[in-house]
Parts: sequence; C-alpha cells; structure tokens
Amino acid sequence: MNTMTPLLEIRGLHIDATLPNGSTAHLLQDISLTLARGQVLGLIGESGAGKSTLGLTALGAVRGGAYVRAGEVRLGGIDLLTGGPALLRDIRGRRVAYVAQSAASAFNPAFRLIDQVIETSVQRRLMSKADARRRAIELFAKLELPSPETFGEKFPHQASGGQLQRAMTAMAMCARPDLIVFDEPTTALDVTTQIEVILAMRQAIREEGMAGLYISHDLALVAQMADAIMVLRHGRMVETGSVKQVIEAPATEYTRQLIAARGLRHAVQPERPPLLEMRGVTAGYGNVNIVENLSLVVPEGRTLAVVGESGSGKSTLGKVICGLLPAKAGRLVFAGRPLEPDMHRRPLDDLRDIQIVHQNPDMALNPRQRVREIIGAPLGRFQGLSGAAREAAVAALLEQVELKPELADRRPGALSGGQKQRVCIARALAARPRLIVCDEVTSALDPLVADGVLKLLARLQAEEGVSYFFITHDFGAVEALADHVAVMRNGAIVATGPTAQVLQPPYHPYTEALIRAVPELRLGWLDAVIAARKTRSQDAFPDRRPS
Amino acid sequence: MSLSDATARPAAPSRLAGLPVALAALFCLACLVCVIGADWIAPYGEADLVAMPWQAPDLAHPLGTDQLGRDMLSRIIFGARTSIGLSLAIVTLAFAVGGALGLAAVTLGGWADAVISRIVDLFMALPPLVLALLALSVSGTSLVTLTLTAAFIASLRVFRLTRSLGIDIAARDFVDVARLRRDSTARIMWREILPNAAIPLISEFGLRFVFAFLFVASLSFLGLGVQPPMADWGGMVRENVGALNYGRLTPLVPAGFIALLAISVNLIGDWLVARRGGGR
Amino acid sequence: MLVILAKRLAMGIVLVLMASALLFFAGELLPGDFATKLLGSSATPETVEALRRSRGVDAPALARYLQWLGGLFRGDLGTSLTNGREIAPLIATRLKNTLILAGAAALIAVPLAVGLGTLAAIFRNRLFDRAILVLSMVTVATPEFFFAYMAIAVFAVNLHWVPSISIITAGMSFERMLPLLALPVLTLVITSCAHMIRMTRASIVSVMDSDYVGTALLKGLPEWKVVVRHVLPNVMSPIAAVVVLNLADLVVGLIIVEAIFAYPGMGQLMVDSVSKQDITVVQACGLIFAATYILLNMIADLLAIALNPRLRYAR
Amino acid sequence: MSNDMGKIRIMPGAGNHGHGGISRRDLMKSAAALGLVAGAGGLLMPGAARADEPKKGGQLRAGILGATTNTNDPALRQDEFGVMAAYTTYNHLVELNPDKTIKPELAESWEAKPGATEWIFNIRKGVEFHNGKTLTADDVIYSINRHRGEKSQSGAKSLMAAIADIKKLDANQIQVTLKSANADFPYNFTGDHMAITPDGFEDWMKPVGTGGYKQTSFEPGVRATWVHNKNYWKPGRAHVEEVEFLVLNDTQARIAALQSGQIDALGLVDPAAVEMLKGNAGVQVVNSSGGQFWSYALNCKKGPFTDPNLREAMKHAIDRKKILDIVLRGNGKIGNDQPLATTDPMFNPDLAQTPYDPEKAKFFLKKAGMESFKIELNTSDATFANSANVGQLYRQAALPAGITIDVVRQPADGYWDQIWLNVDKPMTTGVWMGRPTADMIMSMVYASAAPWNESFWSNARFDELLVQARGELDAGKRKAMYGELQTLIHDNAGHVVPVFADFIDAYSPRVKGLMPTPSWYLMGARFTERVWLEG
Repeated sequence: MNTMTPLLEIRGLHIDATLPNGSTAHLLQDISLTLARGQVLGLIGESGAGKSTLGLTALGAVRGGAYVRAGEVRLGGIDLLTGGPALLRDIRGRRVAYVAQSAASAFNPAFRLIDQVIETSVQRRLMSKADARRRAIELFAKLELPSPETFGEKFPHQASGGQLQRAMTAMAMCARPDLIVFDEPTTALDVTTQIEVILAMRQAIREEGMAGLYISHDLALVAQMADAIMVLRHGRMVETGSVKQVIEAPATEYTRQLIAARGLRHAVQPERPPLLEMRGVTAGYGNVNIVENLSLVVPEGRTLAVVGESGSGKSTLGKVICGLLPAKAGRLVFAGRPLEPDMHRRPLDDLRDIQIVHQNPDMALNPRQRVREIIGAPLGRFQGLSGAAREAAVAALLEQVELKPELADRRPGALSGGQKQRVCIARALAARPRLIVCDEVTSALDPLVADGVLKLLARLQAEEGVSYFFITHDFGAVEALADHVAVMRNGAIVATGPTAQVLQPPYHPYTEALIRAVPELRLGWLDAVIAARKTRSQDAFPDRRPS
Repeated sequence: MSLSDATARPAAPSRLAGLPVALAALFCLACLVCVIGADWIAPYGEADLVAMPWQAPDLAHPLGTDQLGRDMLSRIIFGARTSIGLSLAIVTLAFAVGGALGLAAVTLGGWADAVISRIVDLFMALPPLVLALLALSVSGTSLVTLTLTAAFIASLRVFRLTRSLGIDIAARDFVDVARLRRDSTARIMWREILPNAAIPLISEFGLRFVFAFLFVASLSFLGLGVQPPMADWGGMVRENVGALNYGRLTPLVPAGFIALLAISVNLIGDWLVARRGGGR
Repeated sequence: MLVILAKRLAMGIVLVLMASALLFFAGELLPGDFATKLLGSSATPETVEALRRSRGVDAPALARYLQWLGGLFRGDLGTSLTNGREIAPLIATRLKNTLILAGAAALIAVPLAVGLGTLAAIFRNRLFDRAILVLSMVTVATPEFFFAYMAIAVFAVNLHWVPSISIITAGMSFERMLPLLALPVLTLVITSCAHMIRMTRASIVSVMDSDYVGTALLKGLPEWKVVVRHVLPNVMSPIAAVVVLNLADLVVGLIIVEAIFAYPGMGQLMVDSVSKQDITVVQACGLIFAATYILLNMIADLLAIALNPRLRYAR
Repeated sequence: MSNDMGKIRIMPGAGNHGHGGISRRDLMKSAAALGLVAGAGGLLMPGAARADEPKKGGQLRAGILGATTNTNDPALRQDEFGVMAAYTTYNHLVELNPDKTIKPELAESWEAKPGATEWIFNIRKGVEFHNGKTLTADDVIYSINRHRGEKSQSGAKSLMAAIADIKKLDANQIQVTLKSANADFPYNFTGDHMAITPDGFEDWMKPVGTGGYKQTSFEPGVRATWVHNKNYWKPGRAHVEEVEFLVLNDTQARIAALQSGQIDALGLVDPAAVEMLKGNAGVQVVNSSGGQFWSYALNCKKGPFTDPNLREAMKHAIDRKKILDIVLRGNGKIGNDQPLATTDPMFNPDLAQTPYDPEKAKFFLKKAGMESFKIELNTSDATFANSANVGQLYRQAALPAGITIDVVRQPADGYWDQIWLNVDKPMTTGVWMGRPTADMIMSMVYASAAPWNESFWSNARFDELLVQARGELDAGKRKAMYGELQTLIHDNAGHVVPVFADFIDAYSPRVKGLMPTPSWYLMGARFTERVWLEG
C-alpha cells in the first residue's frame, strides 16, 4: 500500500435521509476530510450536527433510511461507496473498527466478552483462536482492565460501564485495524470513570499506532484525544485544523462560542435565611436506603447545588423534597413550618411552592399535549386562571423563558431540546413557586444550549427570588449558578459550604477527584494527568479522608 | 440501530405504495355501510328462502345461493352487520373495560393493581375456549351473553397490554408533574397516560378485532355462537362448508370476505402506526 | 434464580387451585341437569331423584368440592354422572391422544414457523416477507374448521390420499396411525404456524434493530452469520416463550379439530360432556386443560429465565 | 317399544345446520305401519335387492351419532349409538317388520286372553347368549323388570308402567298382566330399551345378548366393534363377519367419511345433501317414508287459540308444499294436521287435505271477530333442524291472511323443560318420530291426560273413543274408530302438522339388501342384522 495515500479521504460527501413522512433531510452536506495513518481526528458538534453519520461513513455504513447523494469515501485509496457489499464486509472490522457510545447495548448479552472481542479476528480468519485470545488479553491489560486473564470470561451484564467501554475498545483493536471510529465513547460515563477510560484509550491508541475518528460533543475531551479537530454544525463543516489552531485561534464565531461555553461565573450574593431545611433525612426504596441521615439547607432566593456521580443519591433527594418519595426518617422544614413527607398529604400551597424541572425534557413533557396545555395546567390549578387570562399568562411565561408566544400551539416533538427545557421551566414558574428542584436540567443539552438555560435560571432567580435545589454532576453549572454546594457520595454529604469555599483548595479529596477528572480545555492536560499518575504510580484519585 | 450499506440513492418509493391501504380503507368503509344499512342494501331478506340451494351465481343472485337457497349476497351483507357489528361491540367493550382497568391499575398502583392483576392472572390461566364454553353453557347463548363473554376474555389481554404500556408511561416525569399538581386519577389516566398509549392500543384494537371474529366463528362451530337464521360470516362458512365435498365453492365466498377484512384491518393498523413514526 | 423458580412454581400451584374452585362452581351452575337430560321423557321426579342419589349429587356443593379436591390429590377424578365410569382412566387415554396429536403438529409447526419467521425477518420488507405476513394474517383470521374441511374435501374426498376420519385406538402401530393423523395435523400446522411466524419475525426484527447487531455488522460479518450468531441466540428466549404458549393454545385449540376428525381426544370429551351435562367430567377436563395451560405458561416463564444470561450468571 | 318423543338436540360439531348433526336421543322407531303393498309407492328401492343371494363375511362400518356418555345398558342408552347397538348386540321378544307388522323374535309366540289384559308369551327354546348361557324365562323377566318399579332409571319406565304383574309360568313361558286392555301390547316389546340380557347382568362395558353380533370392543364416544355370533339362532340374518361403529357427530365429516370410503352406512342424512349424494356414483341413498312429523301446537287451554276458529285460520295459513319443497327438498310428505302417515294401516283416506288458502284463513279470522292477528311462535333447534327457517316460511305464508307470526328462537337447552308444554306459551314447535301403533301416538299426545298433550287439547268424545279402540280386537271396527279419532284431531285439535319427514340414509355401493324401513333410520336400526356386503 502506498504510504503516501492518506488512510481516509472523504470528498464532497452529501448524505440525505428519507423521513417517515416522506420528506428529505440533509444529514451531511459537502464534507471533505483527509486522515493520515496514526492520526486522530476529533469530530465535534452539537446533537444533529452529523458527527455520527460522518463517523459511520468511514465504515461504509449509514443508518436506516439514509443514503449517499454525492461524494466519495476512500479508505487507503479504495472507494467504499462503489465497492459493493463484499468490499465493505472485507474492510469492516479488519481495516476500520467502531466503538459505540453505549457499550452496554453494543455487546451481545448472550455471549462472554472474550468471544465477542475476538470474533472479528477468528471469524474472518485473521488469527487463530489462541492467538486472538492472547491478543485480547494483552489489550485488556493495556486498557487496564482488572485481571485481564479472566476478564473476558464475564458476560456483559457482569462488567461495569467503564469496563465495557474499554472492552469495546479492545474489541475494535483486536484485529489491528488501521482506523477506529470512536462514537462518543465516554458520554454515558461519570467523570471519574470517563477519565480512566480515556486514559486507557489514549495510551492504547498511541501504542497500537492506529488512526482514529474521535466523535464527541465535549471540546475539552476531544482536545486531549485528537491531533486535529473538525467542527460540524447542521451537517456542514464549520472549521477544521490542528487542535492547537482550533482552540487557540478559532476561525469562526461558532467555535469561539464553543470554547467560551461553560465559562459562566456566579457572583457572590449576601446570605439569606433558610427556606428549606432537611434534618437527618433517610430515604430509599424497600429496605435499601439511598440517602441516610442527611441534613441540608436551601436559603431563600439562593441556589444550593448538589454535586455527585450517578448513584450518589442526589436525584433521590430531589424526590424527597417534592414528596414523591416520602422520607422514612428525618424532618423537612419549609419556610419555617414542617413539611409533610408524602406529597399526597401536603396542602396544595406546599405543592405549589415546590416545583420540579427534570433532566430529560422528552420524559418530562407529555408528547401528546400542546405547550399551551402543558403550561396552562398549573396555571389553572394553582392560579385558578382560565380562558383568556390563562392564555395571556401562558404567553407571558413563554416570553419570560425567552420563547416566542407562537410556540404555545406546538407539541413538544416540534421543539428543540433547549426550547423543551425552557417550556419545563415555564411550567414550573407558572405555579409561582418559592423553590424549584432542578434535577440535572442541563445534562441532556448541548453546551451552548445549556449555557443559555443556566443564564435563564440565573435571571429568573434575580427577578422572582425563587430558590433552586440544583442537582448536577457538572462543576461548570455549579460555578455558573450556585451559592452553596453539597458534594454527595454514596448517599452522604462529603463536603458542603459556600461555592467559593468548597470549590477552592484545600479540597475534600473526593471533591478534588471529581474536579480533577473534568477534562480541561488546554493542550496537554491529559498528558499531564498521565505524567502525574506515573509519578504517583497508583490510583490517580484515592479516596483519602483527612485524618 | 438499523444499519445499511452506504450506497447511492435508494429506489424511489412506488407511486402505488399507498394503493393497498386505500383499497383496504375502501373495503372497510363498504363493510361499515353494510353494518349500518344492511336492511336497505340487501336485495333479499336475511332469512328468506328464495331459490334452490347452492345455485351458481347469476344475475338474480350474484354470489349464488346458500345451503337453504338463501341469497348469498344478502347473507354476506347481513353477515357483515352481525359479524363486524358483533366483533366491534366485543372489542370496544373489551377495550373500554380492559383499558380502563389497566389504566386504573397503573395509576392507582399498590393493592388495587395487585388485586386486579391477580384476578386477571387467574382468568388468563384458563384456556379461552374452555372459559367461553363454560360461560356460555351456564348463561345460555344470546347475542348479549356472547358479546359479554367474548369481551370479557378479550379484555383480559387488553388489560395486560394497557397495564404494561401504562407502567412505562406512568414512570415518565410528566406523570409525576401531574401528580404533584394533584390532578385526579381519572384526569391522569385520561389526559396524561391514555394519549401516549393510543397508537399501540389502536394497533392492538385491529388485531383483537380479527381475533374476536375468529373466536365468534369458533363458538358458532360449537353451536354457541351467533344463532341461525341470523347470518354471520364465520357461521356461513360453517353452514356451507358441505358444498366443498361436491366441488362447489360457495363457502369460499364468506371465507374470502373474512380474509379480506382481516388483511384490510391489519393494513390500516400498520399504516396508522407507521404514520405516527412507528413509536411505541 | 432458585427463588424465582420456587416463586413461579408456588404461583402455578395457587393458580391451579383457584382454577379448580372456579371450574367446580362453574360446573355447578350449568343449567339443566344430567338426570333429566339422560332420562329424557321418562324423567319423572322419582326416577330423577333415584339417579341423582345413585351418583351422589344430593350432597351440598362445598362438601362435594372438598371431597373432589381431596380425590384430585389421590389422582381420583371421580366418576362420570351419566354412565358411572371412572373418569381418571378415561381422561388418561384421551389426554394421551390429544398430546400425540398436539405433539405431532408441534413437531412440524415449530421448526416450520420459526424457519419461515426467521426468513421473513431476514428479508424484511421484501416480497417474501410481505407474502408471509399477508398469508399468516389470513390464516390467523380464517376459522380453523374451514381449513379442516378444505383438507377433507381435497385430500380425502377427491384425491383419496388419506382418510377423513382420524379415530385412533389404543395399541395402534405408528405406521397405521400416521395416515390417520395427516389431516388433523395439517390443519393444526396451518392454523398454529401463523401466529408463531409473526411472533418469531417480530422478535427477530426487534433484535436486528439492536445495537449489538449493528456492532456485528460493523465487524464485517455477513448478514446470515449475524443472524445465526447474534440474533438467534437472543431470540431463543422470546421464541421459546411464543412456542410454548402456542403449544398451550394448541392443546386447548384441539377442541374443534377433534370434533371434525372425530379424533378421540380431550376436547371432544369435554364438548360431549358439556352437552350431556356430565358435570364431573366437564370439571375434570376443564381442570386438566387449565393445569396444562398453567404448566406450559410456567414453562414459558421458566425458559425465559433459563435462557436469560443475566439471571443465569449473577453479577 | 319405548315411548320417548324425539327430542332433538344440537350436537357440538354439528353447528346448527342440517339434519346430520342432530342427535336423536330417545328416538323411536315409528311403526308407521306402511301397508305392505300400499306403502311401497314413493319409496326408493335401490338395486334388485331381493333377487340377490345374501353373501357372508366382510366388515360393515357405520358412522353413528354418539357421545362419551354412551352405554350398552338398554335402560340408559342414549343417542343413535345406543339404539343401533341395541339391535346389534341384543334380541327382543318381538320384532317389527319393515311393513310395520310384527313377528316373533325371542318370544316364539304369544296370545292375549279375552279382554286383552292378560298376555302369555312363549320364550324361544335353545337360544344361547354370547356367554354360552341358555335363554330362559328368568332372563326375560329380569330384562323387563329393570324398567319397572320405583328405583328404575329406565327410559322405558312409563311404557312398562302399563304392566301390573309378570309371572313365570314355566322355564319358557311368562304371563304379563296389564292394568288395562291393550290389543297392540306386543308392539311394546319391539323397542330398543326392551333388549333381553341374562338374568342379573350388569357389566355394560362388556354386554352379553343373544344378538347376531358379539361386541368385541367399546370405547364410548369413539367406536365399538362386533364379530359375528357363530351360534346365532336366527336363520338368514346377520351376514357380515365384523361390524364397526365409528362415532361421527360432525355433519360434513360424516358425509365426507362416506364419500372417501371410510364408512359404509350413515343415517340422519341432511335433506340438503340428498340431491348431491344421489349424483355421486359412490353412494346409495335410501329414503324411508314414515311417521316422523313436525308439529305446531296451538294452546287450546289459554290464550287466543281457545277459539277453534283461530285454530282453523292457522291451519289454512300454512304453505305445506313450500316447506316440503324448500326445507325437506321433497324428502317427505305434506301433513294434514293429524299424526298418522298415509302409509299407516289406520290412516283415514277420507279426510280432506287442508289447503293453503289465505282467504279461507281470513274468513275464519273474521268469524273469530278479528281483522288481523298477531301471535308468537316459539321455535328451537332442540326440535328439528332449520326450525327457525320453517317458522319464517310459515310467517311469510300467513301474512296475506292478516296473521303476523313472530318467530322466536328459543335456546335449545331448556326448550323442552321450560318453553314446550308451558301453558303460558300460545304456540310452540314440536317434533314426533312416529310410533308403531296409532294408539301409542294418540294416547301420548292427544288424550286429555296425555303426558305430552302439547296443545292442551281436551275432547271428551276423543278420550272415550281412544280407550274403546285400544281394547277392540276386531280389525274393521278398530279401523273405523281410529278413522273417527283422526277426524276429531284434524277438525278440532290445536295441532298444525306441516310435513312428514322421511328418514334418509346413505350407504356405500357394496352394501346390499337395502330396503326402505319406515320405523327409523338405518332400516329401523336393524341394518346390521339385515344387510350384506358385496365385493
């Protein structure tokens, strides 16, 4: 093979899709890129930008309903689009491999991991079964999976998410392909898990000398993994260049915004008296307690952020406050009076005073109702509004959350992610609450959109004096909004206090682990972490309590 | 994730793609017209003996005559009224009862759910035909008891489906929001849960309709179904099936109508689901 | 997993018990009376009473239920009201015959249906698939007696290939039984295949849309290999459930086929007994049917558990 | 002869259509005495049966209606199966001939003492049961007594209630004393219930009789088999080597079994199938015209039909010919509102046929002081097949006369118990299988105190004359008396008899010796004894 030919070359690629209603969507328009051997290209963009579609074309594949309108995709000089199915089968797995976002569903639940990892090599007769197993075990070790000799004997459900993601990488690498497409490989993981996975992947890519297409919505992460970056938006290429070039001297306004995102900082506010106090709260399902003997205070007109990884119990706390999950023990005091643990026994006033905004607006909005009904329902219930008055109130609320009043006629399906979340906020506001429980309200949103929502929340607090119980795993959001922070782990608070205090050294070690694990948007951050690990030659972030 | 090879533009969808659905709709419409207007449309009476048995089709009797010399076309038209009307009644009742109980079980949860579910489990543990055989032998055979029995049996499955769909929907956050607003159980069932279960339920409605048809026919066979001289398509197959032994094809007529109806209902159901993005 | 097993088993037993009560009292409610039915015109009050007493029907219902239940545990199903015969041996023969017929039908229908369903799924939305779907819908909707009579008209009356009556007797050799079983089996295969085909196809299609099938395709495996290696193992559990549930329907659905082909099975026995108001036999048949149904449903559940690696191999 | 009336019940598998699916439980052979010469007229005589010499051997297979509940016990026998099996396994004291005369069977001879209340029966000597035992008077008395007494569960109980006492005179002679005179008493011993079994016999799964065939296997509701009885005493009878009954209840399946050659004989053939079967070279169809008739009972005790004019109107408002043509396809005779078939020796030929005449009906209506009239007709599948359709034809015919008949279809279960013989119902449907003697049918249906006086008719002259006729030994006087009885019924009773329906049987071509037998299906249920097989 001519070493001068680029490994992957895409020219003038247009991909369209036929939608169920018969119309045509343009998924990718006029994309061109070149990728040399051993090089990693980061593909960045918000949801719907076409990153994954582009990634799949490197394997000569499209999702159902999509097709190539124009352009060519060459791998090692061979055109994949005209080569026919046999050619595609030949290159897939052997020359290009794929690492999916959700390894948990990308592994076949019926087979042991090792059999799936070596499947390409064995089925394609690239290696003997014994060789393939050796290779897999070597990769398991390289990817720092526990007991690499026996790890492969597990079934997918017996491994953790981070392990599966690494096993998936091993599966991609096993047959020594030239190129691996990583499709948001760590998006579903917690930050502390994510850092382990990207460390392992990064080292493995380096050692194996493979080229990569690294797809992510997280610019900071891509900056660590890639040599070059391509920014996509609405299926078009925004800009492309080396990592350094893109993050230090972005050529377009959009990229600049992306870089600037997550830069919001919340000004320090004067202290206020408590609105909600939780004292010794214990809650859980059945005999299992998720949170135990936990005390927190939300001040009036201020934001308390609760930070922690999945499973730490922060969302459970949100449900306890709303009364959806009655606390088994402990007391809730709201505005100086005791609050019934069970929502069914709370007076309507209490229900009105405490509202909730959920993480995923798709689940939180009834897809069969129009925005008008969604926002109108609490207006009717809590404000007793109907008819024209309710109509006017809906319009006012929409304006308050920076949406056009015309959207009242739409159903959630016809709204963008950010718009949906704003409708959720408007629905909460409609009750004129004193406290809103915000449960991961930005985590399903693209960074720029999330920023907008955070700004909106800040503005609304300033205008309405509403308090937020702000559940998140994102320190950027904490810094943007929170007056106070509580860091949770395994159902308990490990650190709490004013934001400035908790997020500044000296940290609690777990807080530090969390903060350190968040990729930073600077060149060489990951290398520094690797270096730091090597010197300590042990687990990067041991859970060491101060003694 | 459904993947396909990246290739050039796929073949354009045929202009005739919608034709089967249109024909199916037309057929169903015609059937509905018969359901409503059988008395005016049918050239002869339902039970009138007008000619010799098993006559070949001619101008006076376009579909021939049946085993007693009744006009087949008229019987088909009246049969549409009985069969379709009966199946519709059965399925509607089954959905009203099974659906309401299913939604109630989901919305109320707790012991109400447990009690209803266990009772349904018990009846589902009994074979439907045995259940019907006993129920109809106990209660006697009339259109009312037939409808109630078949509806009861169908409602068990409708309950299960509604409940499983409902549990999925009730776990969504917007239902919590409605609860936190203290919306009534009925309102939550009706406004929040039901609309989201509608498409799969409609598709199930079509399927249950076809099964109800079959079920009534099976009961006719056991002498417990629609009672003659009333015409029903399943019963007409049964009545005329003897003609097969003499090489006459009369029983194929009602059988063909049953098949056509089943296909039509199915096509329309699929089309409805597909039009709504196929999402469950 | 053992806990799940035990729970499911306990639930099955409770269901059978409840079904027995339901059947017993439903039987009690049957209108008319076997004695008046049997004696017909000579049913003077005295003869009816004499016959009823001789069959022990004059005791209160609850006492008879408990007695019946007690008998069940000893394998004693009581005696027929009309001719006083022991029910247990009668049902044993009939049940065996029914199982022979259902088994023969299943032996052909299951591989055929799973095969056709798989092919339909592989050729999804192509002509073959559409044809299979339409055909199966038609067979689902057409009353099974239609197929039975068609089969008789064609294969027995016109072609004289096989007999139209399938009366098998104890001790009949397999070769002699074979032609007798041909038509009922054919009918059952046609009617039971349709549902299984559709369910198999649906199961496979849903698995084919899963991420891991996408992964396998992107490994460069040919489509058939993906189906064989990745899809089939994962649809085993839902298909097994469908198959077992269809077996349950098959055993019970024999009623009509048995009546047409005069096949001496359980269904015919039950229908006979209902019409003769022979309540004890109706109750016993109903219970056997319910127990079979519950047992097979339970097996379906247990199969689903057994075939699920998540439950087989704990974390 | 047992006196059950022909209740017809729809069997599973039969749907509700056609005759074939009907089980005639408790069905009687009608002894519609067809005079030997007179009767043969309209009957089909297949083949030149009489010319053939009976052949021995072969297997005769018949499709018979039955159920799992069947038994060989003559007292409790049910369905067509029970009747057919009774004449295959057992003999009776008296045999009914195809011409409705009787001849000795196990009773070698009999005589009535003057007054016809005491009867002496001489039991045939040297007859052996299947188990080798020799027939004696004890066996006969045991067999008769099973139907008598408080504890009897027999279907022939009320028939045998006529007996006051039975005495054994010697080993081969018995004396029967009746409660009242009956010149036709020996006919009572022809019925299938009255089979003769050994003294004390109870093992009905392995029956023992003196009949032409020994039962070799019995699976109730499935099949039964017999082999020829080598020691059979009756000469020129029971020709085949093996007999097999297959229980076939499904109408279509029965005919298909005959067409596909799986069975040789089949009774209760649907009239609708007759024409097609006749066109089928592989099938012989035999029509036996007898005393089976349908009836519409007009309640003479309560309601509108207490007025005889309205009864007359109803009798003129029915189109009997149309019912015969369409529903029976001509397989029968039109009725004349009295119970005797034209072939009955007691039939009164002078009785004028009531025509279909709406004008005349209108006239009687007017005579009753009415312009129009509305009445509810209760029908049920428990009676005869298509009874609701026949009701429709009645309705269509009666409309021009200003009579509106609302046909109500009652459920089969409970019809006989609750609707029929219910004094609150003005009009019900019935069906009668005919009886061997005129007295039997008249005493059962028309006498004031008759158990099944379905029209609640009461006529003093009729009641008196009926008793006289029963005890009258002079043939000429009896015939005149029965003639008058028929006239009384025809003119005054609340009974509309639209048609007499033929018994229709079908056989495979190899069955020989067939002969129309007006008493019941399959040669009066004696086909196993009378036919032989060829080829």
